[in-house]
Amino acid sequence: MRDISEHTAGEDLIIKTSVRLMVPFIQVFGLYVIVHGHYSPGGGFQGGVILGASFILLALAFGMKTSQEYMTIHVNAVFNNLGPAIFIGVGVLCALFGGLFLDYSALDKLIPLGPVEWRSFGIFLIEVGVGVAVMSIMVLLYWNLSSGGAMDEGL
Amino acid sequence: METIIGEVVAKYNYWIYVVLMMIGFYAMIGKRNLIKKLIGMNIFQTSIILFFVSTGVKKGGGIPIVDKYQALAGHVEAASTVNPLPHVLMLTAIVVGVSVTGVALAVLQRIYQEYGTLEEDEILEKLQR
Amino acid sequence: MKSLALLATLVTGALLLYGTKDFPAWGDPQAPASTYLSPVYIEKAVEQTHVPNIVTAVLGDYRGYDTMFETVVIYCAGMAVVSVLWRRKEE
Amino acid sequence: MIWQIDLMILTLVVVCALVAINIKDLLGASVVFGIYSFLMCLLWAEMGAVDVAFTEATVGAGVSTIFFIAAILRTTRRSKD
Repeated sequence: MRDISEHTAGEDLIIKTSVRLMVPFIQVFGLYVIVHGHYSPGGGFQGGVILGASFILLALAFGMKTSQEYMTIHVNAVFNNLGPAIFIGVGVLCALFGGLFLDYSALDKLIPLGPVEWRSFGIFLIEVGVGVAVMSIMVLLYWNLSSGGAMDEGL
Repeated sequence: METIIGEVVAKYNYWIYVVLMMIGFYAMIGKRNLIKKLIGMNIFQTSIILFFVSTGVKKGGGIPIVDKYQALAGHVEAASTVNPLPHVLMLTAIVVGVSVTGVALAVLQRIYQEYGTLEEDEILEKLQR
Repeated sequence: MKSLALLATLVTGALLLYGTKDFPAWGDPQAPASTYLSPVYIEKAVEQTHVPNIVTAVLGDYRGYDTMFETVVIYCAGMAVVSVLWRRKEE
Repeated sequence: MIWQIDLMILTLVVVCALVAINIKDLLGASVVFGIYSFLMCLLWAEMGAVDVAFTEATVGAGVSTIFFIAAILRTTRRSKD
């Protein structure tokens, strides 16, 4: 039983419990939106923003330190660079296998699935790249904006 | 008379987009608070995106997700699906817009640390001293 | 100052309203924007990429350059925010 | 496309835009701007642009509002106009 005086606004039991329940489902939904973007509305941007929003929700409910336990600043920095690197890497790989830049059907020489199937799969690969980039950049923007650049405390 | 009603029914959407753009434009050049200017910029941007998306609308057209097997058999007509090209262009425009908003808010925080206010006239006063 | 801003807004709005006179009717299937390139996308996208969502197909394949540089723009925004707001922790 | 729903949402959008730029409290302005984004998302879903509507619902109404609120809490809430 805690004293009422140490009960601050950021430590509400209902908010903490509901966020703890909601965050895994939000992340699964974000992954679903990324991988199911071929058949329904969705894709890299939307899924990446939903994944980033789950970390922002953790930071809102438990404080910025807790969200940085799940995604540390170094992991975030790696993801920042990994997203555009996946995208450009797929394009360069296409060029290396004899096609044009970002012409995914050239990757058929790597694993023979058929050029049309490779175009579908190449779109999936770059959606993953976009999703990773958008997720980490949104979390980085939130950390910086809400703590004034120190990335240690704040909202 | 009937031509005027036909004109109104055909064009009222465009007129409301122009009204939204005017609201955003007035907030950008008339308001003195910098965050108000930023909200005005977002309204301006949204009205332009709205205009672009509305150029792709076809009356009676479905959403741009087609049935795979019907499309492979060649049964999809262009007139029964809305134009997907403006959607693609505006999808990137929205995400670039939120990046621009983030950078602008970061610059606003630096301005507040430096001058202690977000009002344009007070900042100009402090700059001249 | 405010009246000047209002005047500028009204003049711009009047010009744009005058410009809507030449637009095609709203929702016209024969509008110029809907007849040039997009029928090709709608009819050929599934056949060429096996992706039923045409927006994803155009975004990822036909306009891949656009999306790539858009990702680079987001990356630059993140780096810009870090470099604008960066401050060292006080020891 | 039902023109009654269309006209109603367009009116609400214009009202929300006017309120968002005229309200004195900046926190209130950003929340009203979030409502504006949701109405805009509804308008796009009604036009058949489902991908754009989804993006606006996540980016414009979700993350953008949070950025505004975070920046306002680091700076000031008051505004003179």
